[in-house]
Amino acid sequence: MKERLDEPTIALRAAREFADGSVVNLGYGMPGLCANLIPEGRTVYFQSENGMLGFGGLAADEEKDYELINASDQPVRPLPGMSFFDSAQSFDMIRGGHIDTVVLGAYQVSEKGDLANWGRPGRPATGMGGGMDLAVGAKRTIVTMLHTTREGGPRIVKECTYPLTARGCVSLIITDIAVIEVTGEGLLLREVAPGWTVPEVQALTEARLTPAADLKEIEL
Amino acid sequence: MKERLDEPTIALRAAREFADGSVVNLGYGMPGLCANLIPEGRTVYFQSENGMLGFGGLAADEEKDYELINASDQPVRPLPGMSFFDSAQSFDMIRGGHIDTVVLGAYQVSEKGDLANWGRPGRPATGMGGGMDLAVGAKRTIVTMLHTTREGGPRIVKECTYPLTARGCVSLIITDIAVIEVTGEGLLLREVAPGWTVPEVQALTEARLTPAADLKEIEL
Amino acid sequence: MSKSKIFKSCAEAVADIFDEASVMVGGFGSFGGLPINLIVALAEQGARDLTLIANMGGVGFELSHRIKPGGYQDAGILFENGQVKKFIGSVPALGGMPPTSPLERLHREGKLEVETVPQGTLAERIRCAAGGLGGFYTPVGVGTVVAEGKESRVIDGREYLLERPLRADFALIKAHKADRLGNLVYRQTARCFNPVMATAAAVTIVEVDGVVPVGKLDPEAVVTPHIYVHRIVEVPR
Amino acid sequence: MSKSKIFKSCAEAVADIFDEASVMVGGFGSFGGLPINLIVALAEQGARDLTLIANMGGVGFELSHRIKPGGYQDAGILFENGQVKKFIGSVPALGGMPPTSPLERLHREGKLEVETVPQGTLAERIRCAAGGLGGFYTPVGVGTVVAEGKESRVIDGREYLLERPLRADFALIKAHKADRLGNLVYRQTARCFNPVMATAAAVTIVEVDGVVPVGKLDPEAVVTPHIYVHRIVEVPR
Repeated sequence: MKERLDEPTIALRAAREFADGSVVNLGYGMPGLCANLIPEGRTVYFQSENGMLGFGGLAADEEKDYELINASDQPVRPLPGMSFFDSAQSFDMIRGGHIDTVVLGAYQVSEKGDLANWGRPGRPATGMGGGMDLAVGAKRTIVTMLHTTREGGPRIVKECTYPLTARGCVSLIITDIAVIEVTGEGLLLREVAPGWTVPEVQALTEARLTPAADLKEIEL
Repeated sequence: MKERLDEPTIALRAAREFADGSVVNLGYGMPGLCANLIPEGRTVYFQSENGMLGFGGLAADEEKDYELINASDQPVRPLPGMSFFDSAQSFDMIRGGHIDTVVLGAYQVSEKGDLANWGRPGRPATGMGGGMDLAVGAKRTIVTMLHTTREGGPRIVKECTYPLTARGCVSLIITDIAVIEVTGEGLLLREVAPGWTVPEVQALTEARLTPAADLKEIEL
Repeated sequence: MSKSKIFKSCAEAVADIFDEASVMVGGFGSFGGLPINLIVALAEQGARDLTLIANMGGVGFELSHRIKPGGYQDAGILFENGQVKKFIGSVPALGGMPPTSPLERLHREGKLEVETVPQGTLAERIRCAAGGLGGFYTPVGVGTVVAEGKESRVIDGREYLLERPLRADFALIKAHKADRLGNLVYRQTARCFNPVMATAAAVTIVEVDGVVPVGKLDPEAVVTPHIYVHRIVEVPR
Repeated sequence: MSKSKIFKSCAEAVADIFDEASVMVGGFGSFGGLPINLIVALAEQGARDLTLIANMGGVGFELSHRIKPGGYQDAGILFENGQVKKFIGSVPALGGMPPTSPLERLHREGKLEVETVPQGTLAERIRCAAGGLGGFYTPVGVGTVVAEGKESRVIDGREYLLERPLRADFALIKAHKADRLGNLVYRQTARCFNPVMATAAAVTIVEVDGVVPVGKLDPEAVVTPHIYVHRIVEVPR
């Protein structure tokens, strides 16, 4: 079997998307790994839906303060210039379009950019948390996920069969084998993992992929 | 002509309505005079729609700070335990039912407690300020006003002819000759100014007044 | 001076929470901002058929050990005790670890109604109630299960859902410090849902790390003005 | 590090306000919180056909002498200059003194459109826009001229009006201190409409008494987080 990128590498690739000076929110799970992977020389202002802006990376064990946590319950480091606010103000910020980029995990993404990232069949009591608000409100939604399910089935599909988070919200999908842009004309395959070919990626993708004119290997 | 109460005396009578520990907002003009007339031994928390809670009376000349003003642009005195907030939060407080008593001026009050206190014929560009929000949101609206117009016409009327502030919002009317309660059965004349009779007050009132069983002179 | 808001114990502060009451519980996730001692007091007090409004449903003390060493206390204990008939929140149960929470188990058994609300919509519905408003249109949830049974409306070319205010009989919240009047300040991300819940309940009960004299809190930095706070319990940490 | 938000002068900070722009102006009444120097700079800059959103319409420098000794500067100067085609606010003109304001005169002459909005509804419409919402139902204005042309609706037995979000191309606001990132704190009642307007404009321009280094402002006491602020001008008082 071909080698796939591991989660920290997917997160590293995602973090390269963060523009200097931009406001970024990181979702639960793999996206959280981006916190400590900001490219050298760039300033990113992290926003967390529990009511915090401008914090640092994940805290080391000896500096953990459980009243200084991100929305995934992980203690983070304080930074000069940060601020705290309540949940209502936090979601004003989010719905109001002040988050430049959100990185979210996903169960499925459709070829139209529909996102399904919270509910699973047979777990009716799980919840969407702030994912719907973020997917609708952020200027740009990046999804990081494994390209296929544990059973090898596709996650990038024609139509989502899992409960939707939001329609048409995803801009970029970064997986363990590809980087795919969602465009008005469908899915554009921009990058493949080292050693992978277009047909190999397409074979693991239900939706049709159009290779970009400048298709390249994921640079790390 | 019979003697009428002056404005400070009307305000003094209004201030006697403030319960100990209550939250009070004072409107523009005569109601503002209540600020320095709180009955001995009672604590009142003043709220002002520009975003302040728990301030003191009007400031003396030597202590005036023009960034510490009530909604009528008058400098006030700071008090321990006060707080500042923005206009949106201030009106959450007001509409949310956290103002126990508001005292407002009026052009007209109807027998159903409708209030007209902001617009005058021929001045189309005047505005209601926060009066509508206060009249709708406060638990109790007290009106202080002169009983009659400059021309001697009634201000307590069957139907308001001036632009309305809110319908059925007034609980108590305190004028220079009477104290009148608005009830489900109409206007109850509770107190008259010293020397005034019920027919004399009724003669200056368009709406019908029902004298209270325990009608008395205004005590000052 | 009006009556003191200071209560001697959490038990005393939650004593009158009645069966079928709606109760907001502050906090966000597993840590920081949970009114843990008030939650435990409510569990001991035993009021039943509660409608619980909180961001997360919690896991309860027993299961919490599978998530964090030593475990932690959250609203899960109220589900374990069978005190809740309806939950309203954004994360009733975690999708991954632990495998099931008391909330999930009751829900599967048909003993608990669950209303799942996007987190920002939850916060805004509470603020909507606090501000005396009748409802609001939000773009969040359009085209999802959240839209089911709700009025949808296109405004300026964008689709919105009508969401309704959410208020409660009681709010149990956590703050850092209170003055004796009830002005509150919070600490870092322990702020979260606490200030907005404080404004939307008939009776707001706060657990604080410390009570300070009136005048000690910076009036520019007060987050919750005292008129929203009815009962204060000091629980030094 | 991203580009500095510090501008050398108010003139420079308002230079690109274009004809027909919508402009929010912070403050409340005659004092405290008015971005006076930005208003004067906009008057000198000369952009026309503006939609001005402010709590009060102001009286202008000349008439202000009849209200306060020495007079004061407010948004009235923009009406005097004929720069405004529409005003949206809660107090277009005072009903009593002074006899007429520039706004009133223009309105009588049919040269100015005026939309009068209850003050709390004004604040909430701005916050509604800032929060990405499509509208809200308020009980304020029912049965009055404010209800004209608006959808009315009974919710749980109470009548409400549908009010719409209000945003702007620019917000001119006044704060006490900014750090170099743009985090803002205000001073006492000079806070008023400034924080909410800061959140609802494409470009927010703030006039501050002083700029402090990043890290100097208490993160618990920041009222306007820096992402809402685009340009800062220091005007020591």
